[in-house]
Amino acid sequence: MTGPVSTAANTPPTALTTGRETVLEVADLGVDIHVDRDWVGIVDGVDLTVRAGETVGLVGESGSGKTVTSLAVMQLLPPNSRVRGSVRLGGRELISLSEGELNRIRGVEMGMIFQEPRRSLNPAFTVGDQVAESVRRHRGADRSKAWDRAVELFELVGIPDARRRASAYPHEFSGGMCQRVMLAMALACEPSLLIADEPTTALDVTVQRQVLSLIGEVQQRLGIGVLLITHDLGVVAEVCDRAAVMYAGRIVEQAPVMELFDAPQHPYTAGLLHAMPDHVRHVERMGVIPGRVPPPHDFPAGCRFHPRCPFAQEPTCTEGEIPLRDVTPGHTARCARLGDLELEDAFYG
Amino acid sequence: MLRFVATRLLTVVPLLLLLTLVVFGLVQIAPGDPAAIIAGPEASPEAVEQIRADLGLDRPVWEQYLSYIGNAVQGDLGTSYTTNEPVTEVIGRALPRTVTIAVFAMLLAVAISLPLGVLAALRRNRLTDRLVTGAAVVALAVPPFVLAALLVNYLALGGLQLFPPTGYEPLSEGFDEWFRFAVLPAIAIATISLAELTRQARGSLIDAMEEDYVRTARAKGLGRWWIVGKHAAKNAAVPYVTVLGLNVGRVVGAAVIVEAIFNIQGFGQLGVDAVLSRDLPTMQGVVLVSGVIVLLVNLAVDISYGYFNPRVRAG
Amino acid sequence: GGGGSDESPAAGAVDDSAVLRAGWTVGPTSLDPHMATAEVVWFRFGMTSIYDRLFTVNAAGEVEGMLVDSWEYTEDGLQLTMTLREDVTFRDGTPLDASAVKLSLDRARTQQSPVVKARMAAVTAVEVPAPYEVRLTLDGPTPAVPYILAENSGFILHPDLVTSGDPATETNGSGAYSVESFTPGESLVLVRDRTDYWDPEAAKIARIEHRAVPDFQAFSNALAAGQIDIGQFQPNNVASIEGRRGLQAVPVPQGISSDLLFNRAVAPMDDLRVRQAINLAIDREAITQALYPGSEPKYQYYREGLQGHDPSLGPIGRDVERAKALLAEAGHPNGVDLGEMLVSTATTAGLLDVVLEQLAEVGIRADAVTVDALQIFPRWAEGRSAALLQFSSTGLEPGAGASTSWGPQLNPAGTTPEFDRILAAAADNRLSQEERNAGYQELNRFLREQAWSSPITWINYPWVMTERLQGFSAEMDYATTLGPYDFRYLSMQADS
Amino acid sequence: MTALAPVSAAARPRVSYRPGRVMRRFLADRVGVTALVVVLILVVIALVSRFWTPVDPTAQELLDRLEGPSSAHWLGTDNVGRDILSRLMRATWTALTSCALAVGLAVAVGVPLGLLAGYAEGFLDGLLGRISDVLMSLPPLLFAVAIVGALGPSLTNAMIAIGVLLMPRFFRLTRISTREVKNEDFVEAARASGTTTMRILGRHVLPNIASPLLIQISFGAAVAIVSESGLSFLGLGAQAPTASWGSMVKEGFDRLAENSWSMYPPAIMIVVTVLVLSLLGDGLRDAVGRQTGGRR
Amino acid sequence: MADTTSATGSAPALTVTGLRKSFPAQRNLLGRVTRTVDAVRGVDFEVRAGETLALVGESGAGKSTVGRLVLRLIDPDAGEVGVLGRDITQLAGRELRAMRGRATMIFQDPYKSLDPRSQIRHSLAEPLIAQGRWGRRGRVERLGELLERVGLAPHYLDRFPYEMSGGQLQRVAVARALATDPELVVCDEPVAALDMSIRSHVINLLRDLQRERNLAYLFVSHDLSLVRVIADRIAVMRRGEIVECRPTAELFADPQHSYTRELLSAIPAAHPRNRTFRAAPAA
Ligand SMILES: Nc1ncnc2c1ncn2[C@@H]1O[C@H](COP(=O)(O)OP(=O)(O)OP(=O)(O)O)[C@@H](O)[C@H]1O
Ligand SMILES: Nc1ncnc2c1ncn2[C@@H]1O[C@H](COP(=O)(O)OP(=O)(O)OP(=O)(O)O)[C@@H](O)[C@H]1O
Ligand SMILES: [Mg+2]
Ligand SMILES: [Mg+2]
Ligand code: NI
Repeated sequence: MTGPVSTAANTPPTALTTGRETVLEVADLGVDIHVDRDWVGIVDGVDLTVRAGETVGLVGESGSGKTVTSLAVMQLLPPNSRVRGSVRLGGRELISLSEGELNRIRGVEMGMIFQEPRRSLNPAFTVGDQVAESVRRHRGADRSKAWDRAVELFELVGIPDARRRASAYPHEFSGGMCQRVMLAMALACEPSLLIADEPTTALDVTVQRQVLSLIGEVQQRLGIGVLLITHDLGVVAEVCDRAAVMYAGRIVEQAPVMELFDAPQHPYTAGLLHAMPDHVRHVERMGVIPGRVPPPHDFPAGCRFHPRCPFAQEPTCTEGEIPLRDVTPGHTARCARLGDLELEDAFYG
Repeated sequence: MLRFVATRLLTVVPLLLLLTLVVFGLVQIAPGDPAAIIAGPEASPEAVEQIRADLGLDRPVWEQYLSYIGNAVQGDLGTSYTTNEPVTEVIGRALPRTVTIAVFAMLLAVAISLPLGVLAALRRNRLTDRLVTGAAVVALAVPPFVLAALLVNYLALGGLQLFPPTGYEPLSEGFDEWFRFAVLPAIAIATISLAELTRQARGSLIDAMEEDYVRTARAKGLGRWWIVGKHAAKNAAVPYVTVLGLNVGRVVGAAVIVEAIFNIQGFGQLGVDAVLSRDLPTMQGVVLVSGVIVLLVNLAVDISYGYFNPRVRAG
Repeated sequence: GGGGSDESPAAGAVDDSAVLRAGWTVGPTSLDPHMATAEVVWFRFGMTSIYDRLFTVNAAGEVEGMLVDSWEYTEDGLQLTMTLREDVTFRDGTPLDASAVKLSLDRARTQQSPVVKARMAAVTAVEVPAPYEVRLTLDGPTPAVPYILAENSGFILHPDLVTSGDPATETNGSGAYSVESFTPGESLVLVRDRTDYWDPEAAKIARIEHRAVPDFQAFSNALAAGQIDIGQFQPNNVASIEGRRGLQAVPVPQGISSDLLFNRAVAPMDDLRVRQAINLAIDREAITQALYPGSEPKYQYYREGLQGHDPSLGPIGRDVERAKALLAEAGHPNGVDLGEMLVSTATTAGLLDVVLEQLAEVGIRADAVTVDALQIFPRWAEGRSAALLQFSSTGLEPGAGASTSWGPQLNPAGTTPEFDRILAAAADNRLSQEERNAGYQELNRFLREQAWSSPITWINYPWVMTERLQGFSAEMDYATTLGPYDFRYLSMQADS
Repeated sequence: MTALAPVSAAARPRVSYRPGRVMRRFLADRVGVTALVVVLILVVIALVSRFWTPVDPTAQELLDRLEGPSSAHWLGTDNVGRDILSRLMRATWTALTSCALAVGLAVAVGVPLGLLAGYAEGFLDGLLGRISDVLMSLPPLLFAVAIVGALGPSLTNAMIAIGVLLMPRFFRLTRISTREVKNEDFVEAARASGTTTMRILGRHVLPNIASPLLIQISFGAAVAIVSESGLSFLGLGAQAPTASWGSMVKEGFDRLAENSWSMYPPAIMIVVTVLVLSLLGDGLRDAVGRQTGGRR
Repeated sequence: MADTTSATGSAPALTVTGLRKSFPAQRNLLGRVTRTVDAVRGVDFEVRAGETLALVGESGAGKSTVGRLVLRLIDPDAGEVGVLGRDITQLAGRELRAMRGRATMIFQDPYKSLDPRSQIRHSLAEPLIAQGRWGRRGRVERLGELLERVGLAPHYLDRFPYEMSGGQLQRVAVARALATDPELVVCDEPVAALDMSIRSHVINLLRDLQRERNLAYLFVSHDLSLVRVIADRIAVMRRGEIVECRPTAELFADPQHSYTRELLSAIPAAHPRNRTFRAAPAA
């Protein structure tokens, strides 16, 4: 096993975040899903950009629409759904493409890894086969070439004894190893964008560290953009360059990580940060956000967070559309009372 | 894999033993004196006694059981009370008829259910799907004997007379001849299995298509047919093959009635006759052999899991 | 002499190479005529074409010699001397002589067997006084022995087969046919393989295939589809098949009837009035018309035209009131439960329903228990059931028939001294035909008075066959007693 | 901070346990509701036939046998001149009661044994499991024929045979479901708070296996109807004069050439009954959601 | 090498010595066990009244197994478990049941640990019925009080689990665990299945209750940052053994065992400034 060494730790990140071309540009993305004879808006008005070499975090509680957003980017939503807005990958609009055209993009220009690596691998085929398959389909390589490439990829993602392990089945692998396989698969055709949907949620902390470091390493080496979905602000703090906070199907705040952690502008972001266990601050009590995330058919009007927000005011927060406003360049937030709130200590009941 | 097959083979042994016990027990609960049956209606009590002794029926039950098993292992299932032939011979005569028809029926069921099921799964909730699943549900409700009666009435008698209404010709008489006789019984026997397999093919394919790994495959940019044919199919095969195995028993069961209607002196008919005439050794033999066949088929199914699903190979 | 009739429906050129396919509901399970479990099954399933018998029975129910040229009883009726034909040989030229006959008869009467041994019980010794003369010693002056020797007991096997062969799987007889293939319980294929058969009138068909078709509907389907050439039909279904694809139907009044037999040993059947009430409850005319069209209601124990029939015995009409009165008199004013009524699986479809309903209308209830045809007699003999709904055959000779019909197998209650006396007086070979007839008539009246059973219908079986078949009629040997089962004189018309 | 457990586990809807929603979803399923209505109609027909039929179902008009439909006999008469419609109604009673008894027997034996085996595991579980494997490996109808052959043909024995035939289904289902429920946290929680085994079985295990059981009962009933009619067709089930669909089909089939009509009404009844029972099962299954234990 | 002494001087609520448990991992054809997993291999520790001992370690280390052994939901192969002064491994029947009123458990996933078919009322009443110490009327009253104590309105008693959020349910689970006034509560990852905004509610509740009733917690968790906040002492488990057991501050300041160090270094930072895996971004 490769240790959790982070070789890229010394590379100045600024060079990566700026100046590189935009890989993914999501604008005003909306997703409705048909449930019980009704269209329910799950996600709407989502804007996101990912540049080459950059890691963008998408963070939010369960049910906030992170997975749906990522699937919309991949155009992998279930058939009972419809998408609005625009998803441009390397400048090319994906929304209008046919399935055949998408198949030439998925796995080639963008790859994705999922939360439960074991379930996401086909139990009936060897891991090598599943990686080589991608290569064969997209690169037209013959069987043995593709296999060699798979082994090479396994070495890249740090699977020891790669040639032998390539002919093992997923159930013979641990969760962390499976996630490495998934990563190898996603990287098989050297995509420019990698979407990782809670890639480490099911893994042990030590393994999580390895996988996250690995993603970072590969990203540096290949210069790809990463959209990292997580519910864990710790992960965001560790590996992301920028992060977007999602609540009830909308992005409520988006900022470079430093700024997000130092000066959150939206009460929800602040609440989440306060709810992170902190051994210094939380000697007595931990910060809490009252209430719970509403289900999509129950999204309130106005600010969707207002029923839980200690600062909510009528009618400022309860009516109309609240736009995403700029705080500083690159930092936006969707709060009606943006700027006039003292967020520190608001969540210690 | 070899080890896997070997362990699977071994698990069948206790099942076989239990099977013989069930079969033997079945005969023990049967009232009536086998010796009197063999002796015939007009025999004297001494004659009956003599026969009882000859058959060893005066020995304790467990002794009879042990010798039954001992003989069965050597391929001796006793002697038919009615024809005085070795039961193995009687079964050997009847079995091929049923087996050829049953195999035909299963092939029919598989050959039709696979494309239909796949089609329905891929056109889920659309017209094709509704037609296929609707037809399957209805077909599932038609008992083989009703279907057989209809087939006889409309295709064999009536104006059409396409196929002979009764009888059987072995394959050795030529495929055409065999086919003419086998086709109607095979359809009657196959239909329920066909319907169930269609539903299963559809259901397991749909299930497989909803698995996470299919999403992964789509994320890799693989084409729909590739995903269906490779990723979903191999996983969907497990429940399908399971149901296929379970249907072997059903097909043999259906043969019981269908053979009576078509007057095929097959395995089912043999069983019914043996039961009706209290030909206990034959009855035992029929139940035993059919049980063994089904067990072996299920064993094959089990072993096939090893191919379709590498996880089970680990044991 | 042969009983073959030439009054065939259509006469034409005979096809000497014809194949005849016959269907039966049951097939025998071995080829050994002596080991028959049901005589008629073996008899009709080709056995008559393979072996010859000592006697035969014509349509009038009279015994005639077949291998036997002439026969006579001694004065005391205790010995029967038979003189054989001298022109009969087996296939290998071995003459069918008295020693061969003795060998077969001794086997038949001594070998442990389901039926035949018991049937031969009257014969206590077989001697060969001359090369073509056989003398049987009898245990009483019974007239039945020639009749018995007209059935399975009288089949003569090749001496080699008796001494060193296995008659269950091999055959060797003096008939014109030998076995091409045999599958127990299923089929028997016979081929004519000798031209020197002693009766030149016989064996006009080259090949006979017998097949068992147990399911009734399958049977009629097979006939309708031309898969078999001849078969005995159920009376109430013949209308459907007649006239189809060159089929003809020939009704044959066989000596077979549907009867409801009683077990007089158990209550309430031990009461004459209950038995009479049952007799009065049954509507024989309606049953016959509905389920056995073309047949005759059965009111007495011997059929018109055969020995023992008594024209003075009139019909038994249905009389619900009297039946109820009788029941009340017997102490069952609210009706009576008979208990178990056994029914054979071979009983005509619907008969049971009708009988139960008609009994129910006078207040008689019974639990029907269906039992396989092969097991029903042992079950009945156990004596626990009250009644038995079954086919019964009169038998070739009234005396022999009576002792079987009312013997322990079919009559668990046993006989009475009165019955034995009447039977013994009638069944005596020293009497003349007329004297015996009068005796059997008395037996007939006794049974009806005592209501030992409830006769229902004499079945006139329609035989359905291809129009090409010739020589089949109600006047064939055995036709009116056992059934037209001796196929030796049938022939097929050549295709025109 | 990290949380290794998948967060979405809490968000994933567990549809199978929402009683109110199950009912609502079932009622929204038009096919399932129709099937239920037809089943109820059949039950009503069966009950009514105990007291009233258009004509006495046993009354015979021997000379008017095998008639086609007429105003006196809407579905004609059978082989011995009985009213087919009335017999069909009476046969509905026969079918439903024998089906209920067979399924009842199977449930009464299979479920307790399944609970026992599932909860106890170990040797008993292995033995019972193997026995059920063997019973399942016997071709169903042939096995039923053998049991009836051993016991003697009668409707009761046919029901016993079918009950024995169905037993392994209920046994297996209960065993697997019990196993699954047994390992659920809420059962462990109940044990942790000192709840007795009997109470756990009664309050937690049974209610939680109720819906798969109900579904299986529906399918089992369909199997019972098919088997009963098959056995009656062979003459091994209902005995005269009891009216049974299977024997009525057989009677009709035997008279095919004379009267090709009388076979159809009972055949249609069988098909419809089996159809609605399996549709009902399908409907229930869909309403309850994907079930554990239903698939191997 | 595990340090089993506790910091505070109060009486031990739980003393575990030499605890062992292995599970069958593979059986042969005859059902005989051919391979076993040693889930717990000789574990000793103690938890004092009012104290929280956290059990941390990687998945499969045996943490939950220890929790279940402690309450004797499974039988240990060897070792002693002193719960409130009695060896629970020696108890049976009535005594064991009574003990289960005094030492209770909270499970990870409230959706799974509450019977989905029972109303909250029934789930909550279950331990009371099992202990049989409260009459029918007393029970009804007590249920309301319990809910109130965990911050839920009494009308929730008539709800089904699916009608409630995970956080609410976990509070119900806490109420159930406290229903019989226990002295020891085993918490098996009680907040791991909860969303971060809810998690702190439950943690706060647990801490309040502990202070109120001087409860002893055996707190099983993966989450080291959380454990750092709430535990008095931490026992690090690895492959069935406790490799290190020390007061929280000490352990974080000066981890002795290499595995502990590995574990600590894998905790993601709470702020991007303190990154350890990757270079910090520009402010
Ligand atoms: N196929 C679907 N049909 C109906 N609703 C759906 C579907 N997929 C997602 N949803 C709903 O959309 C909302 C957002 O779901 P999504 O999976 O994107 O959340 P998430 O942020 O990824 O949460 P988690 O952290 O649990 O993964 C949820 O309320 C979910 O119930
Ligand atoms: N009932 C059981 N049967 C067989 N093996 C078991 C059983 N329970 C636990 N194990 C095994 O014992 C070991 C320890 O399991 P345990 O659940 O205690 O770990 P854990 O530390 O709680 O892990 P996690 O963090 O994943 O909950 C594991 O290898 C597990 O597979
Ligand atoms: Mg998600
Ligand atoms: Mg655990
Ligand atoms: Ni707000």
